[in-house]
Amino acid sequence: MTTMTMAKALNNGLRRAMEDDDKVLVMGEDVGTLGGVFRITDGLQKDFGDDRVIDTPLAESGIVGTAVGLAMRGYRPVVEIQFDGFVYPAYDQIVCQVAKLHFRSQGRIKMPIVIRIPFGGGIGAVEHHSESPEAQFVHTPGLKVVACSNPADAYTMIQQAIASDDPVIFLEPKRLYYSAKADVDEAATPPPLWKSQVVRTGSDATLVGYGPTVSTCLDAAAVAAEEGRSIEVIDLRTLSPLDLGPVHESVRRTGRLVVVHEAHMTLGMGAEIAARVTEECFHSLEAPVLRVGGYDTPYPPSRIEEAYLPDLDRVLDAVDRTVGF
Amino acid sequence: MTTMTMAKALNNGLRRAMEDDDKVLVMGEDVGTLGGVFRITDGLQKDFGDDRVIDTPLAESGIVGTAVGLAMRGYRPVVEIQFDGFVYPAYDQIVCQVAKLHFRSQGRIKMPIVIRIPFGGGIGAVEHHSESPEAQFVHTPGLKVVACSNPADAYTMIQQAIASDDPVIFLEPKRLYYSAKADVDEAATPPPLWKSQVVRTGSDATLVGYGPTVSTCLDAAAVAAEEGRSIEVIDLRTLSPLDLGPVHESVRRTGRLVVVHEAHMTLGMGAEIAARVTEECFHSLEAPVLRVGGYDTPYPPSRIEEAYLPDLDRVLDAVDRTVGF
Amino acid sequence: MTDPVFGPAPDLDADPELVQLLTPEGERVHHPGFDLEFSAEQVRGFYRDMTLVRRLDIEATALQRHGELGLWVQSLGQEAAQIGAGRALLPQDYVFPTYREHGVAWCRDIDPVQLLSMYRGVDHGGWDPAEHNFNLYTVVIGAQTLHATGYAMGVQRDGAVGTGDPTRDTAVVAHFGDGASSQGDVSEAFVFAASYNAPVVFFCQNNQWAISEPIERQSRIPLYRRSQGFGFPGVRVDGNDVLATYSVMQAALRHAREGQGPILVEAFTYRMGAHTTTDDPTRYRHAEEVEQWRLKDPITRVEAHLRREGLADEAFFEEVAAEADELGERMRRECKALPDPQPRGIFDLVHAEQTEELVAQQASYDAHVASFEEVH
Amino acid sequence: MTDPVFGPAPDLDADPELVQLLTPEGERVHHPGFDLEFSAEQVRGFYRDMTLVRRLDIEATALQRHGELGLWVQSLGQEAAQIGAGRALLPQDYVFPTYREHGVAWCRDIDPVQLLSMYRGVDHGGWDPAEHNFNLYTVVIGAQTLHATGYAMGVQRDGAVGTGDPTRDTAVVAHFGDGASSQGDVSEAFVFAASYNAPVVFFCQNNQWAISEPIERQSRIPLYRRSQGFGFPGVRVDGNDVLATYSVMQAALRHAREGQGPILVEAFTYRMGAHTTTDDPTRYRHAEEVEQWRLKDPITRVEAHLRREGLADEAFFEEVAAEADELGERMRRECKALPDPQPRGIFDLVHAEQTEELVAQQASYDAHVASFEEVH
Ligand SMILES: Cc1ncc(C[n+]2csc(CCOP(=O)(O)OP(=O)(O)O)c2C)c(N)n1
Ligand SMILES: Cc1ncc(C[n+]2csc(CCOP(=O)(O)OP(=O)(O)O)c2C)c(N)n1
Ligand SMILES: [Mg+2]
Ligand SMILES: [Mg+2]
Repeated sequence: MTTMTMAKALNNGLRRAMEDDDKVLVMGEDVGTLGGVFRITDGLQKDFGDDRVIDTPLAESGIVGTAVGLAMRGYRPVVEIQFDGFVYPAYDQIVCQVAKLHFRSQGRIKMPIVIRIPFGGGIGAVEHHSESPEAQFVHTPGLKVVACSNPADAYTMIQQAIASDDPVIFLEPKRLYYSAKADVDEAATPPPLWKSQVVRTGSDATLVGYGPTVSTCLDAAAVAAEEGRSIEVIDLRTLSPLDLGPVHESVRRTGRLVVVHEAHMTLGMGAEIAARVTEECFHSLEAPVLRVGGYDTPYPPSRIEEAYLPDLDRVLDAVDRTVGF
Repeated sequence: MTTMTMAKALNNGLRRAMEDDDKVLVMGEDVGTLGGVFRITDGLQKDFGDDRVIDTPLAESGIVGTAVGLAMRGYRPVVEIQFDGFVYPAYDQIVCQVAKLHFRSQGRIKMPIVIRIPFGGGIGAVEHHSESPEAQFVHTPGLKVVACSNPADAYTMIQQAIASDDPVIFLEPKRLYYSAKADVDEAATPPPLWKSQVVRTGSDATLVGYGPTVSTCLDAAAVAAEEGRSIEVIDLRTLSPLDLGPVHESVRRTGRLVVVHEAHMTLGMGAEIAARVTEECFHSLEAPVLRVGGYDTPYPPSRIEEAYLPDLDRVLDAVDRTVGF
Repeated sequence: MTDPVFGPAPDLDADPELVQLLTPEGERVHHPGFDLEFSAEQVRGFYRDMTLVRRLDIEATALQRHGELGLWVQSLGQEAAQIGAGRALLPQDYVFPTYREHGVAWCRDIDPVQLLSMYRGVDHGGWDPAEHNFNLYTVVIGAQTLHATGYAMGVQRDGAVGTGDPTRDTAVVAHFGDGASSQGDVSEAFVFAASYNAPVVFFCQNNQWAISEPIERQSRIPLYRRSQGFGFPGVRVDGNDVLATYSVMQAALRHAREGQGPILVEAFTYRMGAHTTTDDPTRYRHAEEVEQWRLKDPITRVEAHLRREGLADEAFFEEVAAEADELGERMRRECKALPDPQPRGIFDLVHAEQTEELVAQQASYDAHVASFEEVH
Repeated sequence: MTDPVFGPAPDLDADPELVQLLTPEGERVHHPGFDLEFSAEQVRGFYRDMTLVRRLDIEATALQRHGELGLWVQSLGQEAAQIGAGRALLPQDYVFPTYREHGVAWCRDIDPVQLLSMYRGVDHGGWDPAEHNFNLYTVVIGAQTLHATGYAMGVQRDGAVGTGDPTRDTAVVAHFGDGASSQGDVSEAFVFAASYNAPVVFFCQNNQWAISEPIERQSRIPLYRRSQGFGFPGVRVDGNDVLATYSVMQAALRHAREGQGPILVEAFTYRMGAHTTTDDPTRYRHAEEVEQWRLKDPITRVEAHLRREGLADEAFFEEVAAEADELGERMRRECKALPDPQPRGIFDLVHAEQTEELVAQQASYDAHVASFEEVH
């Protein structure tokens, strides 16, 4: 059991995956000598060589497109996209090739590619560095999409994603890289990758978050508790496939659900969860599912990003609204 | 009043827009001499010259990216993407540049670009030619997204989209290009672009569709009528901004809603509509909002596309389920 | 126009070096860089390959006209480029085709009927890529050039390049068209291949047209020079000359296998047919142009050569013709017998590891079908 | 390694033609193609520009260290490339910068404080592009090269090229970096510009690094040769030599304005600072390399030249120094005074024509703020 940051947990997880399977490659802009702009791949090139930790030219479509070819040759590339907003030049390769090759080939071609994306806002960055692109990948059949919210999950989930024979979009809440520190038991048996988890139990309402918003939800639940409200919090962990079993179970008890994410409200994850939970738990719901998300504007200049992001107040507001509905 | 195909209506609409404003340009692969693979731009280069109807190199990012520059110089480019599945190489330019320049520049830069996309399936095509990419654009703030479902709308909506100072993703249901024939009154005063429309009134349940699924909904309503069920049908027309006023009004009367689209179910338009309508009409709903969409698989080989697409049976099935809930 | 400082304006037609070993009239000519000795058997083999591939193409076109295929993409006129490139391969080489490489598929032992399934709409590609070292057809223009480059980077990591072992050293071929050369992905493939010195041969069939867009829309200089800007060699070969294409590709593949890095081969050829069976080329090109190219037909010239040099007798030509008839007959028969897929199967093909969500969707599909069957 | 057929392997360092008019020691040398006469006033002007832009940069870096900016992207060492390129412009020319073109912005009369707002996080770009013929900074690498090309196509459609009227003929400049050269968008911009013969000058500041990736990762031949593959000229200029950069850019802009089409100028320079204020270059490059380049400082050499030739007196240098101090002081003062935006304003900026949806979201935002204020 060691206390470590999420950055370190990811680094250790990558290292472990590379040790376990020499077909695992890491590739991306600045991932080698520099160790990535967030240092998630720090030291890996030194230890595994530049054939396995590949510094690439500055071209995201090229990075993902060559990863496809490497996968076809039997490798397991772990691609780093430097920032969320720079995944779009690779979008075509991701949605038309990575996502579809298994289907196209009737299962003959496997695409064990992990695309790591530091995502979300709150770090005071310039434009394109604070995006939450997950909904677009969740809408794309053939991709799997997960988001970690704490160091222990980060450590195990990255290894599980790499071990998966399916392509995984791996979302890392960049603002937690160095602020989230926790005990990580590297020897523990991890929960399965494709499961969401109840991280706080409660009976008055349910909060669902993932990645950076899990801690916001937990904070909100703690504040609500002081006001005598018992809030259940669920960390979604896997966005595609969605594991809504625990959410349904929870909503059947609480009757109230709020989904929290940084992505834009319209057609963000909250829309899908609202639609499914309403269909599944129609008679249990005491109030409509509420969504707290980024507004339907481009990400604003960083001086006002706190007003844009779902924060404690907006989550509590939604809890008030659902309880008072 | 003339009877014409949707293809002809679009062609006439484009021609009219080019006559009205000499800043309007048409550009894309094969739009000139050939008149586009669907002949939507037929004859335009002959009449307006190759400075205004621009045959481009085979590069979608290049097409949209240069359209951005042309717009900054005061032009109003109408871009043709040859098939829905080929919009993704241009995705970065669309979501990071076209969508954001107005916001980035605090309104100083206008982006009066129309991106025409023949979309949807049902034409027996090979892979990538039958996609429904709308949800991804609706999730992107800064873009407006519309879909026409009949020749009369096609004729007016394309002109209204071109006249808009905002970028518009203009979705054309390709399978209706030559199968949908109708009277078009070129002199009529059109309804506003940003409005959905009730196209059949009813009282037992509401069906919402857009583009190719409107006629499926109307067919379903007709069949249901024979069974004594009164179904209201709404043509969404504008997907972003969403105009849900008529839907709310309808659901308050019918208590039941089914949304129909070809796009994948998960995070398709149905998700957003379900979430919003449930929030707005919680106490009016007798049943959860149901969705009939493409399955969450890549688009299948064309010999089985009819099983994949929402058809009359699946829509009637959903009507049964919501009425019987 | 000549700029006083920067020199003359570019010229697409500035007579570029074009490697040719067989004239349109079937006369054997020589080229300093790329001369090979060909046995009579080899040349007859090329003739047979090209003739059968042409029949394959004609047959498929007819099948489309008869409604048996949704679409067909003709290789008519490009047989020399494809057979030359395909026959120069070693078994371990890996090929990334576009959607038109029926001749290369032929060389990789893909059954012609397997080529039909995707165009019939029963699947998105009918063969096992790993079994043939031949990827599925890629429809999104240019995307496969990056896959080829990545695959070649894998070859390097496997130490299967520059070892001198002819059964081990591996080259990868990225096929693409003149239109594709404009796509960002193709340029990025050039960048990556050059940067890592990857063993990939970029084989561009410049058939002069990208649907209705002429080559001038994509480039104002001969395409084979594109690679110069990225620091690796390019060469233009007469793509209607199977001997020249074979020779140049053999040298290019050797270059790659030896570890000398990427190379671009432009096969200068012509799309004799429509872009696809839904295209109408009379809208954008003149009949005379097609006529001019008919005189350069890749099969006619080999036949003329074989006859002129007495390398084949009438029996040979008859035999090949009979074989072609047989192939055509088999294609017609087996195409119609290609089984339609089961819709419920699509849910199983999305992932390697199936998800509960898709199982549920499959169940709802099954239930829908069942309810529907009840009614009827 | 030399391939027997395809020739020698490429070499990034194969001594390319480098246009230089001023040596690092400040000695005026001559070049046949690009020699201009410079008045003392002009050279003093360059010195002043570069000195003030350097101060601007140093000041902004310090403001970032003091927490006044979220980030700063230094132009340190690239002043000659940027001032040379910026001063060669005519008023009607239009510029598409990256995020580092502070020197060009300076030449386009963008107030230095306006450059800070985006890096402070109060907006995504602080000036009116149309007012300065200078687009906002573009962060997504390479995207702006297509915008420039499209803009140049618009210039052609306006008939503002090749007329011979010096107040009308217009060139467009697309700035980008060595790393950006790998992006598909940049290659596509080359394709479009060549295809339409658009009046665009591609100005690449090769500062040897793309964050931690050295130029070798992007290209194995000198970058200015990239354009050869696309059929238009390229030239490499000493980007630390303001006279040479000015001369070459003047010729390149003339070339474009005259209607002779696109051209690539590679300014060979060096990023003396970190990539940005969050970067730590000691992790990936040697101090000696930086030291070597320090000897080629673009400002020092102009100062040496001015002094050696007696083109400026001490008063001049003092005056510029005083001006720089004033600029620094004003930047510090005005940066802190840059007003934070109103969050509720973002809803109004999404579209030209506002939507009901966003009005509703704005109202809910207002209500939230109001409720929150009640509580406190
Ligand atoms: C990204 C993308 N854009 C557009 C298309 C539509 N399309 C199919 S083939 C083609 C022309 C290709 O021309 P070329 O590369 O010269 O190959 P050819 O068909 O001549 O063999 C186009 C535009 C596509 N398949 N993919
Ligand atoms: C599409 C995209 N990918 C990645 C980045 C992150 N990034 C910002 S600057 C940079 C390096 C750019 O290098 P170069 O083009 O040489 O310009 P320089 O910064 O040296 O001026 C990178 C990778 C980005 N901004 N956009
Ligand atoms: Mg072609
Ligand atoms: Mg650089």
